[in-house]
Amino acid sequence: MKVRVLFFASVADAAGTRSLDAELGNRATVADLRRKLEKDRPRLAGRLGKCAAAVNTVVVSPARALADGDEVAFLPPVSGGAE
Amino acid sequence: MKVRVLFFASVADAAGTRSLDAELGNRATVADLRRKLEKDRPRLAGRLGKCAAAVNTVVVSPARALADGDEVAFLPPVSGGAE
Amino acid sequence: MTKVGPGRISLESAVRRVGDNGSGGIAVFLGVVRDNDRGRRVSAIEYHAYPEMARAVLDRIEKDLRKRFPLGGVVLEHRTGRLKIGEASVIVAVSAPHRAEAFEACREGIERIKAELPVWKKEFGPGGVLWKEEQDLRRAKRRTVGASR
Amino acid sequence: MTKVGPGRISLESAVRRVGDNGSGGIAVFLGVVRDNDRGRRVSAIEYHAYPEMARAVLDRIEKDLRKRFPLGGVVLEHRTGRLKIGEASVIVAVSAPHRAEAFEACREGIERIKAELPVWKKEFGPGGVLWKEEQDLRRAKRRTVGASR
Repeated sequence: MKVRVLFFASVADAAGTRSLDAELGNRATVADLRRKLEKDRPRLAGRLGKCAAAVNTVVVSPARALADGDEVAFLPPVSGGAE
Repeated sequence: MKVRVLFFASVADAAGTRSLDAELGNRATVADLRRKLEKDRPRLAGRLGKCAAAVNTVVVSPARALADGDEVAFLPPVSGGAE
Repeated sequence: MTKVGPGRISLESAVRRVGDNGSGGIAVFLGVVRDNDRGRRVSAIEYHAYPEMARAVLDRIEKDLRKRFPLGGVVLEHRTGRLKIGEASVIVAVSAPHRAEAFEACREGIERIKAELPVWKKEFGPGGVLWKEEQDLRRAKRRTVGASR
Repeated sequence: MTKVGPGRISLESAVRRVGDNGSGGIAVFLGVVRDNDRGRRVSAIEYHAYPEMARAVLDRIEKDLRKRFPLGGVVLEHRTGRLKIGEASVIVAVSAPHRAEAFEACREGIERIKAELPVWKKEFGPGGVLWKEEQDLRRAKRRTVGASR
């Protein structure tokens, strides 16, 4: 299956892109996707573990199983507002 | 001595005026002024006792001695703001 | 900055005046005339002040707030005269480095205004014209009578 | 009403939209860009959002606030893009019959936005350009090193 991956802020800088498509085996989880991404892009190592993950805009646990076409976002700690 | 007296809101309606001058004996207190006003204007009876008193814009106790030229305001419970 | 008088309250101007380059949070409370007071219909409200004292009280509140909180700007204003439904009668606007201080100072400002400012309101409605403090007395009496039965 | 995007935040418009004839209190919190962040000088800030999720999060917060408080109107907006010192990045405006509810709902709204909204800021200053979450990590590391000595 194929999922769409989104990166933000410092993690997008480290990834060198704000989005990419990833090919995964059936029954792959968010944790599997994270491992694959950190292997493919060494500069992401240690960074994705500090991110929350959202599937189709909803925050999920690392054990969450993915489905073909899912949008998976890795979210660094947020800093909205102004102070 | 002579003091200036100010009334507000429902108390001004009951007094029939928003201000008047009152003649008092030496060493008269706020409580003395209150009694004199309630005697002179029966519609004020029972009302001034529910008011705070301010002398020259500062809230004082009924025992406060007055001086010639003081401005004495009788303040009904306040209702500033909008809700 | 404090003000008591018949001029309209301008939110935009108040927020511009409290703005400050070191402040990250601006908290504002705006009191507006509602169409009812605990069920009684209201069509307009007249605010009467003891202006000299009201100015002194607002200045004192500003001074105390600045002592208690690290504020950038403070605006405290109360309007007087006849107001229609939806019009603002009072504004408290403060700026502070962080939001917790801004909220606390704003809340304390409006609470003190409600408790201390020598301003009285006359409510106009289909039921007639009534000073607010008189209504409150009547309500208190009704409660007392009810409780003693 | 919620919004995430590059358009300027209008206080006047937000307050007009939350106004409601039955509401006596309007509480507003405005987050503005400060000239410093814990001592570090700042000249501008860029806000980056995950827009689809940010909209869903703001809608959820509005829904929850309306469930918990008797609100008239609610406006939640976060601006994105590059902002100068003094410009507003976020606004929470609510109206309610009484001030206690207005204050509580406004405070809860901004706290949830700060904790949940997928928005990140990049600070520009004489010391360079830094993502906020990276600074926070460095600071945390420095603290840990200091503590272990």
